Parts: sequence; structure tokens; C-alpha cells
Amino acid sequence: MPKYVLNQGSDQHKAEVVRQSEGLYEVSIDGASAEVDARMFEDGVLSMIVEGRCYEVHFSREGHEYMLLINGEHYEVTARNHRVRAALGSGSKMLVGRQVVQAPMPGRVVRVLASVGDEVKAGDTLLVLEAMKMENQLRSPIDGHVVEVTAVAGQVVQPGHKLAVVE
Amino acid sequence: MPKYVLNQGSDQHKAEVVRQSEGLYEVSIDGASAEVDARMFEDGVLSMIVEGRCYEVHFSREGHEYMLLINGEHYEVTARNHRVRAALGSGSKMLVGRQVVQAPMPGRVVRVLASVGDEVKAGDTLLVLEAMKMENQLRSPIDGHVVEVTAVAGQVVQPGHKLAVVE
Amino acid sequence: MFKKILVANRGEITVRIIRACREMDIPVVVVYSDADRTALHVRYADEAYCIGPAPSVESYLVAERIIEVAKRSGAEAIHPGYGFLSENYRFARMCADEGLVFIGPSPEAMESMGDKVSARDHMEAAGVPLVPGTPPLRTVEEARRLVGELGYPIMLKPSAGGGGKGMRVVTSEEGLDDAFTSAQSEARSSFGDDTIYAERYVSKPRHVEIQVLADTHGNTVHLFERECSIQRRHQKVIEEAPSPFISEATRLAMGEAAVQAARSVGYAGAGTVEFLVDDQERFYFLEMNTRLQVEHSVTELITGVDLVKMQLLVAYGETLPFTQDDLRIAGAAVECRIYAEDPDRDFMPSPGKITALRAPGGPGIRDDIGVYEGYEVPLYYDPLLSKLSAWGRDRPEAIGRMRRALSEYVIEGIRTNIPFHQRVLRHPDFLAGDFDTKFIDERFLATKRTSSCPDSQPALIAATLLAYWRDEESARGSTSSEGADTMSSWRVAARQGALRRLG
Amino acid sequence: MFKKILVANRGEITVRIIRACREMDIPVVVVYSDADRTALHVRYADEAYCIGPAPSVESYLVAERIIEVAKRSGAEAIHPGYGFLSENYRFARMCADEGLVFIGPSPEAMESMGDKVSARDHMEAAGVPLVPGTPPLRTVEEARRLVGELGYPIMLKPSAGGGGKGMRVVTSEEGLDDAFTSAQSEARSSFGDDTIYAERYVSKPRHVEIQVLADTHGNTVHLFERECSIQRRHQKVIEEAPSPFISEATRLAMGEAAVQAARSVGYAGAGTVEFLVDDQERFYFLEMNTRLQVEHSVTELITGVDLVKMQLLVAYGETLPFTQDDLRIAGAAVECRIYAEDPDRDFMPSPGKITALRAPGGPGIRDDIGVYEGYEVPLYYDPLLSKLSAWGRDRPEAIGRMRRALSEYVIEGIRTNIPFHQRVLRHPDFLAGDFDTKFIDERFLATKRTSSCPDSQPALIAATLLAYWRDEESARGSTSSEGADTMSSWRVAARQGALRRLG
Repeated sequence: MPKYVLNQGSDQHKAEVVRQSEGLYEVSIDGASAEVDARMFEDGVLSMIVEGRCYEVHFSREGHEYMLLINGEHYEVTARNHRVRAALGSGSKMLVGRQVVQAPMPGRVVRVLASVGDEVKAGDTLLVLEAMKMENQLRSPIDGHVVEVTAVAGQVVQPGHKLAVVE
Repeated sequence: MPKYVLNQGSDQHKAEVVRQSEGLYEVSIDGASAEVDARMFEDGVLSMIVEGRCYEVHFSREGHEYMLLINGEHYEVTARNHRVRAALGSGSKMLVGRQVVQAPMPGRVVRVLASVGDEVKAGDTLLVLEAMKMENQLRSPIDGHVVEVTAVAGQVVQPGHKLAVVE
Repeated sequence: MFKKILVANRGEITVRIIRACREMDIPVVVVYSDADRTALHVRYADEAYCIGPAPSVESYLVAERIIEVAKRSGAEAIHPGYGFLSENYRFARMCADEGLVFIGPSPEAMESMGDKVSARDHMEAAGVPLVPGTPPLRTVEEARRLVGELGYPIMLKPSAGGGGKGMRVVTSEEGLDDAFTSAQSEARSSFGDDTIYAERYVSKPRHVEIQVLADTHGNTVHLFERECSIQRRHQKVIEEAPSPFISEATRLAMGEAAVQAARSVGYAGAGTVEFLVDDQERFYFLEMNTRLQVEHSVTELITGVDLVKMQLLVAYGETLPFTQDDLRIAGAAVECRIYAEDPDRDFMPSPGKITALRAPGGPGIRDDIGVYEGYEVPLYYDPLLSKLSAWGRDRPEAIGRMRRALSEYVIEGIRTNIPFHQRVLRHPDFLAGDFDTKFIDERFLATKRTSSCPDSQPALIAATLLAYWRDEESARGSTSSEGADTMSSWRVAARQGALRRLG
Repeated sequence: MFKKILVANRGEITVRIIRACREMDIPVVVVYSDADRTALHVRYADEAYCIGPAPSVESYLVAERIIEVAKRSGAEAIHPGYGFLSENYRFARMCADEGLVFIGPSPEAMESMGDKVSARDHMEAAGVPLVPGTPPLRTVEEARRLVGELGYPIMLKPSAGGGGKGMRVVTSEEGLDDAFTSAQSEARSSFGDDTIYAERYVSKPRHVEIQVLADTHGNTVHLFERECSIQRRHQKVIEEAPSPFISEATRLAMGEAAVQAARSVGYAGAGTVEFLVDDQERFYFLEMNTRLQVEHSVTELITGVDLVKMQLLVAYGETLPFTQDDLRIAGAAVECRIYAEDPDRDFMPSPGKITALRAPGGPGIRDDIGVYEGYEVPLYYDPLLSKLSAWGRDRPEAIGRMRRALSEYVIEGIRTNIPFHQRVLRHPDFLAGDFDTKFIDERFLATKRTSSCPDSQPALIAATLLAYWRDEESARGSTSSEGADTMSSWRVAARQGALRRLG
């Protein structure tokens, strides 16, 4: 029986799935099981009927993390099966060490706010990139020091272009 | 250069295609050529810009016959390349000989109007099939005689079920 | 308001009702057959329960099972939609017996209106006009006198039988004697009974219906008329409001008659009084539909009233939030019923998978859909995919918007009647408002379409390109043998972008 | 009417204009950049010509090339949409010089309103209220006298400089002396100039704008107001009409002021006079936009007037088909701008391919879209995908419908701000109409979202099933190595129905 460990924020849950028939599953979360009629539609939306209750689930995935949109609310849940979990060890998601800030999209560097040596907190704006007629703030992913700034105001950059490094 | 013979109703045309670049073609019909920017979209709609004029073409195909819907008007055009045309001979579309009338969809036979031996014209109603809450008349495809009637009023039939034969 | 309701229906009308409930923050329970797990109404609902196999007699028509689901799920009321159980007074009574609110009129009102003879009797008593007629005519002299009182033109009808046999249209007194004699003799030979009576002949009949709305506190209003004369084989296909035909005085008189009709049976909720209107704008009661109509959206567009919300309000016992004086006609609206049927093949139903769908939008357009892209239109139910409505400041603007919207509507994989709608909406008689209930069958479809073919050249180019791409594709061996090279697999290829490589 | 027009724009506004033209049977020519061959406006147009590379300075902003296409294609008039060349009076003049009608006001009116200082001078002369202020205040005594005449609260501002330095809000005379002294000293040290003046302090400012419409025969009307205070970083995101805040008297006064403003520059066509409104409902001229606004649909919904059609009528020289007395507010409307941006990541733009799209419909919903399923949202232009509008008999119904429609909107493959709209539309302050232009940035986004997470359990179930299917899929070897197993390829698999086999 496939077993999963789920992480949502600081909560951890155990889950199990049993396929019962075409489209029908028994899913239990922390031992509480529910019958789930689940269908994946061509528009990429998952439709679930959980003990009579209907949910349309919009989702995307990065690695083992699922970004879910249900009734207009966002949920982020990581789901790992036991095999993956064993290989991963603690499974902590903390960012540590040298972090390269890259351009997430093509655009033009409007302002560079960070200088080498600056002390920054996670979330501090390092520079501003203009794309799609909008100004977008690129922020430090961690608390630390700026060790490199390669971005220059006015420069046009492609996705993945290194803009700064925080350590 | 690929050459085609087109038939639309009783008219016949000669066509040629030259691919010029990604999405760009020179298409000539009876010697009059036009530059065509053509794209196939994921919704199955063909978008053409013919010398600046835009057309959205909805289409379906049966064999070499294309059913086209452009600006709300239907067009039926057969397009055969020289190879196919040579193999086909005259290319006539006349229906001749024994014609089996089959159920085009699941449904219930409501009324049988034809009897064995009846003389029928193409388009005469042979029987009435109820499906999707509607009565649908099934007609004779040719002028001829009814040689077999297998349908029985009240019978539930599946697609492809033989209902009658006209010769 | 209700804490939770159940909708005992499927398709676009269930989606319509779910939308109203969602806007009022009322959770909705739906039921579905085995064929409908993937239906849009199930996707949109808050709760859904399977009630049986695909055929509606084994699912959507099983009153007991629906009531059981309502009770089990904690629904307080049941909305029947239209069709299925919506005009079944026994179902309404069962709901009441089980402590559930039936969202519709009382079982008594439904029963009174459900039977044609009883309905006519009620209407006659209430002073609602019926097609005038004479008692049986025994002699030519009596016929001449009574028909003279009735006024010409008239239709002579045999009391027995039907099917048009023995019927005679008489336009003036001169023709009466001969017609009466021959009608009598035909009736005698056909039915063994020569009793003949006369009814006023309704020439160029129009189908015009009045929307009424009544609460349980004695307030009854009408929301003006819908013109529903564009019918194919007695099925409405295009409806509009207001009618381009009737005068303000007729509108007023019909509205009052409809309110009178509703009051006479103690009606509560939304209902429709259908009338036949002749070319002199005389109107005659046909029947009353004791439920929501398919075409209710055009009334909503010209009045701004959400009829489904009003049904819920009234069923909950609230008072209508407006009076007759608050209601006005604003602009004009038209609705086209989008069916899965092939207008080029005798309107044959066209079930199957919708491979692509793009509904129109923009100013004045409302789309009430019951399907989605990737959905397999099932064989078991009505082929109504969507109701497309357009509003404009006047009738020409509404029609212009509808034509524009129809041209934007993309439904691939199955055939629809969209091209039929486009042809009707371009027809000069439709544009002039010059039509009756026989227009589509006898004038529009009877005349062969003269193919003006303005886009013949692009059609030839498109066919050439499609043939060219297909050849290129087979040259690359990307498709299998000719036999398996069906359109659908080719479509899939297009969807996967294979053709864009060729482009 | 014009035989043919050209639209010098792209995206949803071009689709909007094409729709109006289609409804009026006017063929439309569009232009497109290399990045836009597959854009919806090209698919919907009657004619389309490429005018250059993707960056708008090399395509949509090249006036000469657009005029050349108009002349070559036989277009008689050019509609500029909004943005791009729409407020460029030189372009309007070029059109006139080349014998083309510019669908908008005269170049002179555009020039007068385009310059802020000139616009303020015109408004002052026309008696349109501006934020009242004093001349420079040389001494404390003078300050006390002049500010007393102006009335409290006031804002002291240095004549030189900006950026908030040296500015002081003073709510009553008591605080004036100290504030004046410190403001002077800060101004002196910051800018080397201690000139200070006072302006009325606009507390809790609202952005309310009036739609005007004028023909070339001297008729000018207003179509009431739009409330546009829901802004993020000075960008409107949700607009509504009417404003839930202003009284009927203020509405009337603002409408008259806007008409006065338009008349003062000889305005013709559609335009918008923007005002700042304080919490006492005093209003002050901000600027006039001499073009169609993004948010024009809410005005169309409450008045029934098609503003684009009116622009065409007026540009053709016709008289407005209604007077001020014919115009009434019917119900309420709200619009949400649907952007390709990620509300969970600081509203970062989210270009990419739209893998699935299902726009909402049903009663009261209008969707003005510029994209379609399978479309690749380009990087070069504004991230506005669609404008979703809802109409209701009153504000709560309009908001209820909008929420319902947002919940139906499916846009997959890219991120959108739909969840942001849903949060705003559930916020008690928004529902109460209690907000100003600072609401989103200072109150709404500043407060951390308390995740009530009503659907946490289904989220866990969904994640479990998604992980389970993925494992099943890799077990079958139906996907390649982990590295290539990106979300997008997985999505494609889902689209091909592979996952339904697993289901």
C-alpha cells in the first residue's frame, strides 16, 4: 500500500492510498480514511468527490511540492513516498549557503539597490527588474551579506542571468 | 511542386502549393497565386492570412473531402493530389449498387416506413430513429428498391446496426 | 434563506441554478447518473451523489431516490429545473410530505394547469381568452348564424377525430355552405360522426408567452413577453424579448391576462402563460408552464431580474422585492439554443467528444453552458449544449451582437446548429420581424439555400493546404496506414502541435 | 458609416473594438508585431498586416507605418485603443494630414489636456475644482491668516523638492506654528530654499472618475462615475460603478464639472475626467484621459451604452443618439483586471503558454478577453489577459456574481491574480465600501493573510493522489528520467488522457 508523508507549513501528516476501482480510491490521512472519486480533466483540473463533497483542484508541481488552488485558496503541500523520503534524510527545506539571485524572466534592470557588503534580511529588495510593463522587485532569499552584484541599471537580461549573490 | 485537383460542387480547379518559409506558403488556384500565412491552432482551427485578409477555418475531413466552415458558411471541397487521382480514375462520387442503411447512433426505432419491394427515391424517409430525445429520419441514399428491412419498431439499436438495404 | 438545496436535474439548467445559489452563498447538492460523473453540473456542485444508471427513467426520474439524497445530505429544498420531474405534481406532493420545500408552485396549481381540459376551464372562468368557437352546428342555417356571430375567417372542425381530416378554412360567408356540407360528409365517412363545430381561424399564428412571478403573500407580477415563434418542428430554437410584433396595448392586455391566469389557480413562483397571437394581435391561451423555461434568460436580460433567485426567495416564503410598477423593459434580447445536431444532415443529433471549445464573450453576451472542452456529450439526454443570449439597446443591436457572438463560438469535434442560427439571423424576414410559427419549417427550410459563397476562394486554399499538410505528414510516416488515418487521430496530431512543425 | 477602419493596438482592447465593428458591419484592419501573428486580435480581424519587430517602439508605436497600412488597405479611420499612440496628439494630427479620421478628440483638445499645467489652467478657467492652496507663505502670521481662510486640515509643502521631505499635515490652528517652523527649516536644509505653501489635505482620498461623451454638434453628456480606488501601486485593479461612496448630489456636481471640463477644451468623443474625492465628498480635478479607459465596461453595464460604437458614431460626424435626460444608472457593475502575474510572489509577471482556459459565463457576466487556450503570452507587452465584469441589480449582487465567476475561471499554465481578486472581494472593508486609494497597499497587502484553510483536508488528499499517480506513472516507465520530468511534460501527459487510464 503506497504511503506518503505530507508537509503543509509546519504540520506533518501520514497518508495512504488504495485504488478501489476505475476512478475510485480510498485515501486516508493520519488514519482517517475517505472514499474519493477522482478524475483528471483535460484542462488540467482535478475533480474530486470526497464522501459526496465536490472539489475542483487546480495545481502545479515543483519537485515534490504541490501548489494547489481550491475554492480560491492556495495550499502548498509536499508529498513524498517512503522511498524518496529515506533518500532525502531530514527533508528540511531551509535554504543555506551561497544563493545566486537570477533573472526569473527577460527584462530590463531598472534600479540596483544592493551593494557588495550590504547586510540583508530575507525579503529585502536587491534590485528592480522591469518586464511586461511592470516593475518587479527581486528580493534576497536569505538573511546574509551581498557578496557579488553583477546587475547594472539599464541592462537587458534573459531568464537565468545572474544578477547578485547573497551568502 | 505538389499539385492538387479540387472539386467543389460541379466545379473543378487545379491547385499548387509552394512552401516559402515557416508558416508561409504560395498557393495558386487555377494559375492565380496568393501568399498565405497559415497556422493551425490547438483548438483545431486553421487561421489564414491571404494577402492581408484573415480567415478562421473550421474543418473536418472524410477521405479526401474537406468540410469547411468559414464565416458561418459551409463549403465542401475534395482535394486529391495527382497520385491519388491517377489511382482513382474518374473520381466520380456517385453511389451505386447495394446500399446498407445503418444506425448512425444508438437509439430506438420509432417507426418503420419502408417495406420490402417499395420503390424509393434518394432522400425518401425509410424509418425514424429516436436518439437524444429527438426523432431522426433515416433516408434512402439512392433511387432504387427496398430489398431488406431488418428494423422493427420499438427496437433499441447500436451504431452500425443494419436497418434496411436499398438497391 | 435555505441552508442547502438540491437540484434534481442535469446540464446547463443545473449549472444555471448552481450559479444563482453560489451568488447567494447557498451550498448545492446535485444528483447524477452513471453517464454523468464528468458532467459540468457535477464539477460545479458542492455535493454530488450518484442515483442510478444512464437512462433517466432509472435515475433523474426516480423521485424516491432524489428525495432520499435530499434528506441524507441535509438539503432543505429541491429545485426541479425544467423537464424531468419539474411539472410532476405528485413529486411536488411527495416533497411536501417528506418535509422538503419544492421550489415551484403548489401541487394543486400544478395539477390544475397540467391537464389541458382543466386548464381551459380555469381560464374560461378567469376570463382569459381562449380561441373562440361555436357549439356543434346542426344545420347550414345554424352554421351561418353562429359563424356570422363569431366572425370570419373560421375553421370548421369535426368534433370527433383529428389529424386535419374534415377541417376546412372558410374566409367569408359565401364559401360556408359548400364547406359545411363537404366537411360534414368527410367527417361522417372518416369518423362515423358528422358533428361539426367552428373555431376562429388563427392565421399567421405567433407563439408569444408571458413570464409571471408570484409570491405566497398575494403579489403577482408579469415580466412582459417572450416571442418564441421561431420553431423547428414545434421546438423553439430562437427566442426574443420583447416581441417585435405586438403593440404596447397588446403587451399590457396579455400581461394582465397572464396575471389573471396565475391568480386563478393560486400560483406562486415563476411560471409562463403561453398564448397564440394572430395577425390582428388577438391572443388566445394555449397552456401554462408551471416551471422555469429554457428561454428565461431573455426576460432576465430585459428586466434585470434573476428569475432563479426569485424562485428561491418565493419558495422560502419571502415577499417579491418589487411591484409591477418597478418593472420596465430595457432594450432587447435574443437567445439561440445551441444543439449538438447537424443542420446539414436533417438536424441529426451529433453526440461525441468536444475536442475544442471557445465560448464567445464581450459586450452584451451571455452564455449559459452545460459542457466543457474534453467533455463527451452523452447519448441519453437532450442535445442542448448551451444557450447563447445577446442584449442590445434595441433589437438590431441585440441581433448584431448575437451574430457576432455566433461567429466567435468554437465547438470542435461534434456538429452544432450554429450555422443554422447564423442563416436565420441574416434572413430578411427575421430581421423585419415578419414571421410566424410556421416560418422555419414552411418558408425558411423549404427554400433551397442559394449558395452565394463569398469565401469560395479561401475555401479552395484551405482545402489545398490541408491536403498538402496531410501528404507531408504521411510522407514522414508520422501516421499509420490509410485505414487508421481517421479524422480524429489527425486532430489529436494537430493538438499535439505536430502540424505546427509542418507549418 | 465608415467603410473600413484600422485599430492601432493589440490585446483585449483590439478584440473589444473589433467586436463593436463586427456588430456594425464595419470591416476591421489590424496591425501586428512579429510577436503577435498568433494573437487573438489577428485571428478575429478581417485584415492584418505585420508592422515590425516585437518591441512596441519598433511596431505599435511607429506612427508612419500604421498610417501607411491604413492608406494601403483603404481604411478610412484609425482607432488607437488605449496606451500606445492613443494620447499622442501628434499622431492624431498626422492622421488628419493624411486624410484619415482619428477616432478620438481633436489634436488641440488632446494637447490641452496632455500637459498637466495647461490642463490645470484650463480647469481653473472653466471653474472645475482643483485642490485649493495658498500662495507662498512668508511668515507665521501670514500662514495663520491664509491657512485660516483655506480651512483645516492642510498640508504644508515646500515649493522646491519633493519626495515627502518637508511636508507636514496640520489638522488645526494649534499645531500650525510649530509645523511651519520645522517645515521651513527642513526645506532649507534639504533644498536650500525655505519657501513653504499650504494645500488642502485630501484625507482618505478616493479616485472617482466621470465618463463623458461629446459629439461634434455641441452635445456633451456624462455617463456617471466609476470608482477606481482599489489600486495596487497606483495601478487600478478593481473598478466599479456607481461609486458606493458618493451621494446623488455629489454625483450630479461631479458630472456637471466633468461636462464643463470637456466643453472648455472643445472635446469630442469619449473621455474621462479623473477626480480625487476626500472623505467629505469634496472633489478635485486630477487629469483628463482623452481616450477610452480600460474600465469602460462598468459604465457600459450600468447605462447600456456601447462606448466604442459611440466613438465611431461621433468620429463619423453623427449626433449622439441620446441626451443627458435619457441616461440613467441601472444596477451596479464591477470589473476585475485579470493579469498574468503571481499574487503569491509579489505580483511577478507570469508569461508563458496558457495550457487550458475556460472563461466564466452565466447571468450578469461579461468577459473581455485577449487570449485563448494554447496562446503563448508574450513578454513584450502589458500582462492584461482579460477584463472580467459583473452586473447586478445592486452592488451586493454584482459582487456575488463576480466572486462566482472568478471561482469558475480556469487559466492553467501561467499564474494569474484571480486569487487576489477573490480575497479582495471577500474583505469586509471592501464589502462595506470602506476604502480609499491606499487600501490595497497599506491595509490589505500589509496585513498578513490569516490562513483559515477551510479546505485543508481536500488539499492533503489531492496532493496524495497527485503523488500517487506520478509514482504509478514512473513505475510504468511512461515518463523519462527524473530530470526531464518537469511539470509541463506531466501536464501534457494529463492532456493526452494518460492519467485517465490511471484513474
